Order: sequence, then C-alpha cells, then structure tokens
Amino acid sequence: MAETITLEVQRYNPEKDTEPGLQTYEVPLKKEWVVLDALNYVKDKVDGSLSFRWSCRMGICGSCGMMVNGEPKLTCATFLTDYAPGTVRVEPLKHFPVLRDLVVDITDFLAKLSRAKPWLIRKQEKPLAEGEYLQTPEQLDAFKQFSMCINCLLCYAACPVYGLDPLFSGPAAIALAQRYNMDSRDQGAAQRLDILSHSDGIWGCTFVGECTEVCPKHVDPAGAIQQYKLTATTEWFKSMLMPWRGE
Amino acid sequence: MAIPTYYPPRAYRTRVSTYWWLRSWPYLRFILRELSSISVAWFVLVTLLQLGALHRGPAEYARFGEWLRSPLMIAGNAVALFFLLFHAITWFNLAPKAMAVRIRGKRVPPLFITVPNYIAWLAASLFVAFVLLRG
Amino acid sequence: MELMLDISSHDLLIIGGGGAGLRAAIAASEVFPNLNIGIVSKVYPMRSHTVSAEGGAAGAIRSDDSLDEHAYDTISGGDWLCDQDAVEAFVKEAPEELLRLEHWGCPWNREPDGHIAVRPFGGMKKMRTWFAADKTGFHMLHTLFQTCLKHSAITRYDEYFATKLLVEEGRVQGCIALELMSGKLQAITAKAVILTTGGCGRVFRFTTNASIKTGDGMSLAYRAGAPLKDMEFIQYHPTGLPFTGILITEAVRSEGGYLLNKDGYRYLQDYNLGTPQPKPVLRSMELGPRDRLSQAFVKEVEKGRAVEGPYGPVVHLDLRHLGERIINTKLPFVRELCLKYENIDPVTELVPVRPVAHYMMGGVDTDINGATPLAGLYAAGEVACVSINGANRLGSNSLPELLVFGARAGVHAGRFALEQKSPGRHLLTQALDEEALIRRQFLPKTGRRERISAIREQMQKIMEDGAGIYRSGASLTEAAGKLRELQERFPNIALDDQSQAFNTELISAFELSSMLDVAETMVHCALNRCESRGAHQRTDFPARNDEKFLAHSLATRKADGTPQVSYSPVTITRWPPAERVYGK
Amino acid sequence: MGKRSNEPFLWMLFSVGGTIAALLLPVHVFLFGLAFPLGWLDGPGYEALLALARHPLTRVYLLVFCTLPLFHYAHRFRYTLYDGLQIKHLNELINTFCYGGAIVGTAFAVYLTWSI
Repeated sequence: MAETITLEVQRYNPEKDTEPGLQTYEVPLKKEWVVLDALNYVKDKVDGSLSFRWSCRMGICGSCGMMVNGEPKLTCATFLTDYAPGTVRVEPLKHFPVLRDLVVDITDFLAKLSRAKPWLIRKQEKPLAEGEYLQTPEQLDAFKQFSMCINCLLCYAACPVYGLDPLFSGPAAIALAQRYNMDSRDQGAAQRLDILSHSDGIWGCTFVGECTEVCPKHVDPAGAIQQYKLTATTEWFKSMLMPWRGE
Repeated sequence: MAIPTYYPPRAYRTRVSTYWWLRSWPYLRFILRELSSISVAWFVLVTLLQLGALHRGPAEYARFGEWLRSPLMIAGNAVALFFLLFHAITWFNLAPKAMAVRIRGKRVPPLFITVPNYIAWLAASLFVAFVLLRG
Repeated sequence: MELMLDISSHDLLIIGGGGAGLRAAIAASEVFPNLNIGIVSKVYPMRSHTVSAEGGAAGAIRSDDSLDEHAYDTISGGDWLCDQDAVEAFVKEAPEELLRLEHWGCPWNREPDGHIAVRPFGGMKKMRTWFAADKTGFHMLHTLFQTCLKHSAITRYDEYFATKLLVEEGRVQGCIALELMSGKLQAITAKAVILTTGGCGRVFRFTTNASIKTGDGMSLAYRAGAPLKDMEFIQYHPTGLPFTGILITEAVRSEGGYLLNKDGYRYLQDYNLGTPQPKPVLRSMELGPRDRLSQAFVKEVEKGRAVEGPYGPVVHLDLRHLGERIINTKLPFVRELCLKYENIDPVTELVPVRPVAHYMMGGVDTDINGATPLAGLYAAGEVACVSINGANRLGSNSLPELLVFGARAGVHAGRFALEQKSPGRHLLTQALDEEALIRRQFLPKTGRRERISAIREQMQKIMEDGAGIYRSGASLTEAAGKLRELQERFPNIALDDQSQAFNTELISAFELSSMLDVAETMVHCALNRCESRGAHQRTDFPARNDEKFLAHSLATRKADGTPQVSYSPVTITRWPPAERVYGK
Repeated sequence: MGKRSNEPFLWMLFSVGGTIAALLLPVHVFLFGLAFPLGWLDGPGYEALLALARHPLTRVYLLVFCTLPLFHYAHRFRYTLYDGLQIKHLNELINTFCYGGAIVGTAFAVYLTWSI
C-alpha cells in the first residue's frame, strides 16, 4: 500500500473568494482511515482553516455528508483505500448553497421538514394514565424503515429534481411525513395531504430513484414518494366522487 | 422555529448543468428511460396511421405496408422496440417500490410483485401474437 | 475580522439541543404556554450525541418489577454515592416519561399484543429496558426534535456556540453566543438558563463520545461560579475500537468472543476471573464485570503483554472461531460497525479493542429540580450531576435521566423565569467585554505558535496517563501540574482561520479551553478523594472509605483559575451503604 | 382542502398508460414494425385485419391501446423537457404540446375505432 494519498478539497471562503476552488493535500493512507479522518488530519496538522461538519463518526448523527469523487457519501463511512491509488476529491453536498469550504446551508431542508408536520397528530390525546397506544410489531414494521432517516441529506444531493427546482419538498421530508402517515397511532394524514400533494410536493418527483440508492440507512425515500402518489390519487378520486365527504 | 440569521454570508450557489444527465450512468439511464415515452407515442401514431390506412381501403393499406418496409421505418421501429423493452423492464422492476402490498402485516417481498407482472407481460404478448398469427 | 453584536431576549434560555434540552423546552412550553423559550445549540439538534445511545432506557413497568428494585439497582450500581431522594423521584417518573415519548411517536419495540417490550440489561435484576431496536437514543432524539417543531413558542438558535453566561446581581440572565454561519456574536438575555450540553468524553483520547462532547456547559457554569460535582467519576467501557472509540457491545463476549493478549493468551484467567472454557460462562472470564475487565487491560499493558497498535496498546477480541454464520445472525450490527467504520472484518480478522471513556457521572451540581446553587441557572442530562449515577452509572439509566430531569428542569426554570423581572441593564456591557476578549484572545496571529491539536493531544495523554482507569496520588499530582502548564500555554494558540463565516477552528479553540477547565476539576477531585469507589480506582487507596468519603466532591473555581475542592453530604433515605454484590 | 392540483388525475393516466404500454407495445412493435415487414412471420392480410379491427372487443382494445399510452407519453415527456432541458418556465407551451398531442391522438383514435 502506498504511504500517502492525494486529497483534493473544495475550498470556499465567502469573505475572499468569488467562487470555490480545489486545494490539494497529501495525507497518510491507512487501512482504517475514512475520508473524514483525512480531513481531520489536514485540519489538525496542516491547515486549521479547513471547515467541515462532523460529530459521531459512526454514521448516526448525519453531519458529515459530502460529495466524494462526485458521489454523495457519509465521509465517516467512506474508506480512503477504496480510492487508492488515485485522488480523492471532496466537495460540499450538491444542490445546497455553500457557506464555507465543505459546509452547506441546510435551513431550506429544516423549513420543509417542519412544513411536513413530522410529529404524531391525534384527534383526541389519550391521557398518560391510560397507558400506551397499542401497536403490534407488524404495525411498527409498516413505518419503521421511514423512521430511520438521519437527515444527512445525501438524498437531496442525489436528487436532480431538487437541484433544478429548490421549491421541491425533496426525498427526506416526504419520507418523514410518510413515516407518520404510516404510523398506526397517527391521525394526521389528512393534514399532511395538502402539503404533500401540492405541486412542489410529491408531484415534482420523476422517480429518478437515486435518493434511495445513496441513502446510508436504507430509508427508500423514492418508494415512500411513489407510494404516497397512489394514496394522494385515491384521495383525489374520493373527494371528486364524494365532495360532500369533506375532511 | 429556527431564527434566521441577520448577517447571511455570501453563500455560493452552483447551477445545475444543462447536461446534468450526462454526468453519471444512473442519471443517463434515467433520462433514457424517460425518453422511452417518445417511442410509446411514436408507435401509437404508427398504429393510428395503420388504422387510417385500413379504413381507406386496400390500396392505401398496401402503400402503408410499403412504407413500413422502408429501411428508415425498419430502423426507427428497431430503435422503438429497444426503448419499449427498456420501458417495460424498468416499469415492472420499479413496480414493487411504488406498491407496498401488505398481507397480514408483513410487506410482500418485491419478487411477489415483479414476477406476476412479467407473467402478465408474457401472457399478453402471446395472446396478441396468437390472435394476429392464427391464420 | 470584525465581530458584531446583536441582542435578543427570551424568558427561558436552554443551552444544548440534545435530548435533555429538547425535553426541557417542550416541558416548559406545555406547562407555561406564554413562556418565550430559546434553545441555543452548537449543532443542529438532531446531530446531538443523544443520537448515539444504542441499548435502551430503563423504566420499571412489568408486574414482577418494582420502583424499589430499580432504585436499589441504581444505588448499588452507583456504589452508594447516589442521592437517594433523587433516585426515588427518578425511578418513579422514568416510566411516565418513556410513556410520554411513546405518545409522541417514539417507535419503541413491542410485544405481539401491542404493548411496550422490555429487555434485560447489565446490572439490572429485572427486565426493564425499553428499546427501539439498537438505536434507542436516535429514535428518542428524533422524536423529541420532531415534536419540538410543532411548538411555536420555542425559538431555535441552531449552530450557535455559547461562549459565556451573563451573570448580574448574582443571577444568571442569559448568555453570549457566536453564530457559526455569520461569525457574529449574539447577546441572548433570559430570566432563567438551563444547561443541557452533555458530557465531556473528548477530554480523553479514547472515547465513545462524539467530537462535540467537550464539556462546554460544565465550563460555562464553572466559570460563572457554579460548582462541578463528582468530576472524578468517569465510566469506562472495556471494549471499544481504539481508533474511532466505537463501542463493541457485551453481546460479542456473551456469544463466546475471546479477549487475547499479544501472545494469543486469554489473559483474564490471570486476574481472578475464572478459568478459560471454550464456551462462555456467566460472570467468568470475558463475562466478568466491566470495571474488572478494564482494570485487567491496564495490568496487561503494564506487564508489556498488550499488542502495540498504531493508536497505542490494545488487546484482541477474537470472534473468528464463532464462524460467519453465527456472527451474521447473532452479531450483525457489530460486524457492520467494524466493516463500515474501521475496515475490519471480525469473521477473518482479530478486532483490536481497549477500554474507552464512555460516560461522565459528574457534572454541574444541581438539586432534584435541576437548580444549581447559582440563581437562575439550571442543568439536566449528562452535563448535570443530580446525582442519580453516583460513582458508576447503571446501564440504560442515562436516557430516562435526560427525560426526567430535563422535564423537571424545564418546569422549574420556567416557573422561576415567570417570577423574575426583566434582565438587568449592565448585561450589554458584559457582552461588549466578551466581544473584546474574544478579539484579543483569538484573533491576532503574530507571535503565537501553539496549535490547538497539539495542546489537545497533550491534554488527552495527560488525562489517560494520570487520571485514567487507575489513578494514584503521584500520577494525579503530576497531571495537575501538566494541565496547569497547558492552561498557561493556551493563550498562545494561533488560529490559521481568521475569517468569520463558519470558523470551526475558533470553535475548536473554545472547546479546548472548556476541556482544559473540566480536566483540571477531574484531576483535582480525583486527587482529593483518597479511596476507591465505583469508577474511581486509586492504586494507593484501594478500598472504599465511607467514613471520610461518603460525600460528593464539589469543585469551584478560584480567582487564579484553579479548582477548590470541598465536600457535601450524600442523601441516604432507605438504603444504607453496603457491599456491591453481583450475580446473586 | 386548499388549492386542488389536477396532478393526481394526470398521474393516474400516466400510470395506467405506462402499464398498458409496457404490457402490449413491445409485441406490437415487434410484429408490425419488424417481423411482418421483414417477412420473418406472415402477418394477417388486409381483409383479415379489417375483420379483426371491426370486432367489438378489438375496437375497445384499440381504443384503450391508442389513448392511454399517449397520456403516459404526455406526462413523462413533459417532465423530461422540464428537467432534461431545464425549460420549466415554458410549461404552458410544453403542456399544450404534450397533452394537446395526446388529446388530438385520442380524438383520432375515437373516430377511427368508431368508423372503421
């Protein structure tokens, strides 16, 4: 194994640069090192001004998503050895505004998440004293997959529709809405329908399917969206045929 | 509610290239899949023209048959067939994603949705061929 | 680089957006709907370290279980250093809190009939651990975060780093925070402040803790004048991956994994832990208690029988004899973690492991309602020491702790806030002083040459050598001296990054400064406690000494910046100190 | 319910049309587009085909075959133009072209299957 590997990192400082550029670093190549370790090596030993987000280094906090050689990856789970020999190009997640070096602005996602009402909605709250809402393992299984989203936003970076139309709600927000819609304890599907069935919601999706491919937690947002299209269509026909049904 | 920043730094926004779908094979595969819709329209049009020719009598229909035998049409239909097969295969393979069928609380494995689709495809094709070829 | 200053104001300010902070915010908002609440968090809330907790959350619900048994397991596990009134409140409220989370949508595992499922956990006599697969903390945090989104009274300051608490007239009245995105400073005034910033595992080199766990809240409180309690108690886990600190669960050893030294020898047999058998035997060898296993590791290193790895000494966890089938069916998550994050396949390779710092029992001194001795300041979660964890935390108590005491702190701080007048007038001066201080401290580059990472690595080495699993008077005295030197060198750090937008190096500097303070309190508390109890093991005082040390250590900051250690009594209600006995 | 979008209706036409296209179009293209013109197989003659086309069931079949796939095409091609060429701002023009085409084709199909 070679001793080092070349890291090309996109740098951008809004106070100095008009557009991003690539900077090259030689970093040690070790079997257990992931791309994030290489970035930390640069920050600690070479250039402290390199900015990026990270926290848990075990694929659960969702902070360290970046483009590695053009693909959205969690950099804590992407080994340098997979790219050796050769260079590793690290860029900020695509389709988001770049704030600094490898840091992107995700406020748009958080606004969209809030709009999708990702919380349990009940017509009537059950008092705690009456115990839990019963839910069988099968009912849990119906939404469990969609609850695994760590909000790493690799799916947004993989989604050309979001890149082209920033108004599109996007994979993770829709999958999380669907997580609650499919939860047997939830009664808020009607409230979410308006938001999701909006033209900026599910209908923008053309089923490219890459969101599902890049998801590190196997959430399958593409599936969630297609399944919701069927639900929304059924609801649409119901309300056309029975307009008196109302909410 | 998150509070908005009062001093937003100059964030850099990249524009998606017009040829984004050439950037990676999955994207290219996607755009080819979507372009299969042209082949769909094309052959529906051919069928409509054929019905029109059929309607206008044997002479017209014979001319239409000539036209179908021209090399350009053969090539065009060969391309159309390729795209239509691509459409059919991707359509059936993606069907299980779009339909989460549950029986007794357990999600039916994808193959249980894909395989009946393929069987239906085979049956429909054989039926059409049988009707047209039986004599 | 120029700093700017903005001012905003809330009734209640919460610093820390993890499980405890979100729970506190929701509790305050539900009980006092008119309360205006702010949450400052240095990361987006869903990135908080609560997310990494795997095992589960203890809450007695089964008919064969009782609150008293949960309390006893907690108190004996904590080697009788727990405040028993706090433990009693905790065990009583834990099931309610876990149930409340269920009502908010947390995907707890279920029994076939639809009721909550519980499972057994280390150190517990009964099954009472609620779990959501092996990602309990993740599901709890996301449930809390998503529930928080529907509360419009809660304003979030995401990616703001709190640098200082504002104290006036003996009362905490807000904080100064740096917005990462823009680099501007914000003075946020409030009538009460709750700290929920989590622990400080990053003081050590080998830790399961995320990079964000740098003791910021502890140092904020400490500098503002609040005491830190029981800081000498740090829980180790015996089998972590050396480089990443990723935890390899006990289940690996209960399935039959061996611990081997460099000669391939199952060294635990030399430490009174039984004789090696091919199949796992409960309470013997690899299935001995966590602390004994961690201690045996230190002894092996001393004997020169550990394996020298690129990241210091390790021993090997051998699973190869179990075969691929057993590993895939019984331990799939372990194999996934090894493969995905450290490029090791346990089916064919030995897994290097070592004890890793896991949890901080100590923290900001609070009463049973989260109130610290400093008026207007509250704390909850790992940053706080209530204390229910005593000298050693019982597994799966940390998640219910952040709910129970997060909620309590939220309600009590909310009530306190409603009784207060508006913030004082002199706070702005303090804010401007802080701005000037930051400018002086970090921004000039000339004549400075210390690198943040160099000081940080030295601190971590000092802590490992001097205040690790085993400590002694001599090692601690040496560590205290070396930490002082680092404190003196700290002002000489030079930042490569002089810009405002998302300056993570500046944040690292703040974090390092927090960790140095926290490390000093740990070392001084450990030095003063001349006994061995729970996670605090002194080679020169190997026995527990209830006569002198059945007491909480309290570290307060002296004018020269060094800690002063004093003691306060432990609250004993119904369970007088006894021997810690397991396996009966 | 607030602003109602008609996307669900268009999407349903797209889906049903796509399924029909996938099931039936390949065999039609293969037979009428390649196998018969190239003489690989003997196709039905004029009279036979006309008789077949006049059968009531065939009329229904042809009507479905020549309409729904057109709406599948219209929907899909619309989005391909939006995203592939980034001309979503021309959506009125694109919609007229795509759905207009499908509607004209449908009218033609209705006329032919009715009058043949």
